[in-house]
Amino acid sequence: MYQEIILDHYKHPQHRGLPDAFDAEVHHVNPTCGDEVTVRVKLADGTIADLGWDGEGCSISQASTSVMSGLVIGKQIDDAMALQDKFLALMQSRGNAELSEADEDELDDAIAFEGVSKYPARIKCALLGWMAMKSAVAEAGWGTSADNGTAKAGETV
Amino acid sequence: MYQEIILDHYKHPQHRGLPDAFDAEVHHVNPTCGDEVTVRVKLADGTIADLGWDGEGCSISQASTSVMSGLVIGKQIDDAMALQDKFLALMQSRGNAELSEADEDELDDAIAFEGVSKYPARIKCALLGWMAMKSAVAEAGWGTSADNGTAKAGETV
Amino acid sequence: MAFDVETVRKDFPILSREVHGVPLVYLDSANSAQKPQVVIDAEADLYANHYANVARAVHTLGSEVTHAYEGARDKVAAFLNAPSRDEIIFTRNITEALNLLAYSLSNASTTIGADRFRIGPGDEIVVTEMEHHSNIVPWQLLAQRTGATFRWIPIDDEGRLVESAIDEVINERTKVVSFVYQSNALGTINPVRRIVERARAVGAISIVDAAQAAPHLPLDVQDLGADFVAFTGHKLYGPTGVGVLWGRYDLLAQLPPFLGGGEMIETVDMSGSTFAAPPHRFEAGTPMIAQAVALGTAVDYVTAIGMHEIREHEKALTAYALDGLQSIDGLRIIGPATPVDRGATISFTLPGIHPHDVAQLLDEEGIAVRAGHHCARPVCVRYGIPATTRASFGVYTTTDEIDALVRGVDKVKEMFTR
Amino acid sequence: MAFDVETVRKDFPILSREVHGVPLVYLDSANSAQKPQVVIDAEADLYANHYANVARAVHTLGSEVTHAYEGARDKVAAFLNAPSRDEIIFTRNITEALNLLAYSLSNASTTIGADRFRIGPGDEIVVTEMEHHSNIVPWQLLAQRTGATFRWIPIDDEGRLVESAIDEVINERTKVVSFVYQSNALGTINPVRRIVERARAVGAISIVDAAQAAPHLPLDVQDLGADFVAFTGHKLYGPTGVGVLWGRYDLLAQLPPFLGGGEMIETVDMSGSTFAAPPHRFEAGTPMIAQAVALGTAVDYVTAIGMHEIREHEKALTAYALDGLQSIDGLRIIGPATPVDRGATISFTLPGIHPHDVAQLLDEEGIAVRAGHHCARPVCVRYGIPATTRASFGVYTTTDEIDALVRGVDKVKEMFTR
Ligand SMILES: Cc1ncc(COP(=O)(O)O)c(C=O)c1O
Ligand SMILES: Cc1ncc(COP(=O)(O)O)c(C=O)c1O
Repeated sequence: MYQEIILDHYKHPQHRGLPDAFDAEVHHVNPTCGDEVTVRVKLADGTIADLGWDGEGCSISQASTSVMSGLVIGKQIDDAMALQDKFLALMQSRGNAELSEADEDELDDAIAFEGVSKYPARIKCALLGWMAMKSAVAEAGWGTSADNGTAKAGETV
Repeated sequence: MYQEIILDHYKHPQHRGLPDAFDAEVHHVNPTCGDEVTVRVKLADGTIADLGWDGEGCSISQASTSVMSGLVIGKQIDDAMALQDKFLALMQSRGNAELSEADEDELDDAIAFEGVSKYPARIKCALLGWMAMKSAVAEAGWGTSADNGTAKAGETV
Repeated sequence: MAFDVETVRKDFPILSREVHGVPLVYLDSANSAQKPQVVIDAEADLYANHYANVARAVHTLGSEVTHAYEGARDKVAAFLNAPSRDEIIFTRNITEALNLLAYSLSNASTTIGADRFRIGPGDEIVVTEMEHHSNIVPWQLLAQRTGATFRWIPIDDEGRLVESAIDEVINERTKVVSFVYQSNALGTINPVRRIVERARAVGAISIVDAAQAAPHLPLDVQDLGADFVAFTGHKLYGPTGVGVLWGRYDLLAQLPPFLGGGEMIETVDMSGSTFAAPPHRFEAGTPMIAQAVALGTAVDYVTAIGMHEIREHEKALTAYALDGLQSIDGLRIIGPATPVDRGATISFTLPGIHPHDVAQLLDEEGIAVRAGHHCARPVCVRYGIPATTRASFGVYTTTDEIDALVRGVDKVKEMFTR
Repeated sequence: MAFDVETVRKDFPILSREVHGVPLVYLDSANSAQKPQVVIDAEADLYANHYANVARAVHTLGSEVTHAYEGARDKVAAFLNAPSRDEIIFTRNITEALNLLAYSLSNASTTIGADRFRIGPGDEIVVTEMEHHSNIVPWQLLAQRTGATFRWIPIDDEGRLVESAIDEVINERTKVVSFVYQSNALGTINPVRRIVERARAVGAISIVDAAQAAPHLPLDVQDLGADFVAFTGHKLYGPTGVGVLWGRYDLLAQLPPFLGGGEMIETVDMSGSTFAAPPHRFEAGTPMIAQAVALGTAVDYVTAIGMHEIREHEKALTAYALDGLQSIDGLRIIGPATPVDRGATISFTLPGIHPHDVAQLLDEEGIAVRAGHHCARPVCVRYGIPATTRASFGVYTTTDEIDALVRGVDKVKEMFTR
């Protein structure tokens, strides 16, 4: 599972750093392993106009956040949320995801995390940045505020 | 285990009835099955001069009380207590008592209860009358009053 | 699948045993059920091939065992038709499940934000007169801890709840109603929906003791409508050491924790701790891993046979046994004497013969029944008897075995009257 | 018997497993130990040949299973050198054992005659900074229920209790002192007698968490002198779902009950109930029968090898592993760095590499270690680290496996620095 992609993103994280202009900032912690991530987002015209992050933790959480940023910046918010759902489903697949080719294309580097889904203790690591992104978008005023992005699914794998 | 002896004592109990002259009366109940026995004793010259009882319950508890009365009436108290100890040991033997011939002679009809010792739930039934006798003797002022004859051993088989 | 009891019996290794030189006739399933080989193998296989601790590990064995354990939760959720797997809490047995609720409720008194569960003087806790001790004592102790009043719905001569008392005993002061679905002492099947509705109408929490229902009746928690439903694994052909508490998620989410320790926390600090979401909040420490997994296998086993098929099989046995036993002169059924709204558990007495003697003499014939108050002493008190003899049936019980029982009881009578 | 690790390994079926195509190297025994075949067979044999419910039954199977269950109690009593078998209480795990005490103590507030156990505002409950969550949270919750103050003995840089703090933190206000014998996070072995004596001197109850001691050190409750000692079965090569609480009989006899239900009662009446003598008072409901029996087998198993032999074997492994690991540049041992007064559990960190990554990469080599805070988060907080990687050894661990670990850690370092 430690594919080059993950180690590569870990060593060379994308969009790391907190932009000065932002609509919302959230800070998420995975209490079981101490992984932390802070995410700032800026929304514009129904898209995620900008996103930057800072964090600390294992290669999975940091690399996953890096991959996520690359994928969602510039996307329509609805599309980003749909992608988040896909990634969540991938993480809950216990290593048996059945992905269409379109899914694979869309998930891109995030496919590298499929193997993580076999390790219950690490699914939360992989989801950390994605959940923070979802929360930040909600915080910034998108969609129903009821969906506050707590890592419900990750909590109960 | 339902030897003739037990059924016989059950159908024709000995010393059943409560004598008017007595030094102590005790009432013991086995809460798990509702067996009850009341025992009255009269002591004289270091012996159990008289003992009578009344009771209700299964054949084991009633027959055992009947056998007990026949054995202890007229005995030196010390000897009766020693016999009580032997019977207790027999009941804790889980069907593997190693009795000397002298023991067998002394226990007499009480030997019939050896098979009961294999059935944890019934050991208390077999001990009920004996424990009541021991209590009654203590109540009547014999020996240390600390030993109040609660069925400790029977409680924890 | 057509139900065939002889095929079923082959799944249970112990049924080929002899007792006192005669084949075992096991009629004590309400006390604890025997185990099919698949359940025995499930535990053994886990230990021999996939064992580690759950949840915490990041290695392969830890992943395998966690999926097995959480997979069992999925199976139980499906078995109960629970809306969510997160509503399934593994406990040691149903006794612990009921105590968990009783303690979480009293913990509400000292937990911030748990006001809706607080119980105190003036409040009432309701059970019925036919409860198992495990559904009496936890509530008596809760009443003692909180100053609330402990009350109960009485039973009538036939072993049914006194219908007219339900609405009186459950009233505006009632905070908790905990009652048995099928009585282990009487066989009575209670009107669950009727009682749950009354509890809901007065704003009380409703709890169903399904220990004797789970092995015998199709269970659907959404259909029952109660707030909590619990059962115990060893009576459902599962291993000892595991039970289940199901609860509505919105209630579980607000309920204060019971046991504190590993796995039930969110974060621990010497200055204070926060707690995980359900179900983990209520599963402190290393769980009964292998036992939960094997309970999942037991659930698969009965589901494959079909709970409706089991119910029909046992209904027929019950009618047959009631007929057979009532043909014995003087024998008195304690509980409903007809097969209506009753399960495959039959208590009876014989005049002048103590149930202990009946059971022990039946044992000499290889027949295992239970004698005593069946941990429901108030039932015996109600009928003025010290104990009953109880025969109870399961998926593997045959009419031949019931014939053996009837013959055996006849013989006991003879010995005592000779 | 001469100790031979290769002979021992043959007893554990899982050790012949492969993971990712390489032989399993299981170095996570402090999390949960693997099971020898005899333990697996003990449960299976009980179910296949002698199963029924305990205590209540008067039939042959009931008698056989009750003797097996109570026989396990005798074995555990002998294992701990307990003065009486009635001092052995079977619980689900050590977490439940510690919660049992915490709840029985708060129940003393509403139980007549239990004054000596009452705890309230102004009283203090003491643990240490190196406790497992299971020995922290129950006491935090007890403090919350009673208004007492929760305190702890701090640890120093080497992972040992601050000796000078012991007499200050344990003082006349202290009612309970509960502490770990061997730390699961640090490997530290604490001075049990020293702390017990201080607790006794101030009139506090002393409780020893022997979860990590029972599998590794000869345990003698009379020698330790504490009031209560608890351990958990699954770490002692026994099944999941069973633990043990030992307590001095005179204390158990006065302690109010915890869980209410079947088997723990003397008599139940709707108007109130009375309770059985220990140990049954504390064993509500159908116990983990097969698991207790198999724990008895596990106790036989380690006793036959010899707890002293196990201790010597593991001491040698620990010295070997400390040397090997410390040869890795930058590796930091969290806990005592020398083999003195420490057990076969070694936590460490590597600069710039998260323990989760270390553990996962080791898993690729078939090596199972644990990464995280090991349910002792305050220890990580104390050393300012998010987590550690932990290797822990057992009766079946070899020096070859430790070599594999050291090689594996080296490789991980390389991958991350490349
Ligand atoms: C020192 C210590 N105490 C308590 C526990 C809790 O054990 P269990 O989860 O079996 O209750 C553990 C193990 O996890 C431990 O290492
Ligand atoms: C109706 C009922 N409730 C509760 C229990 C208690 O079950 P357990 O002992 O498994 O906790 C039983 C069985 O003994 C029962 O029949």
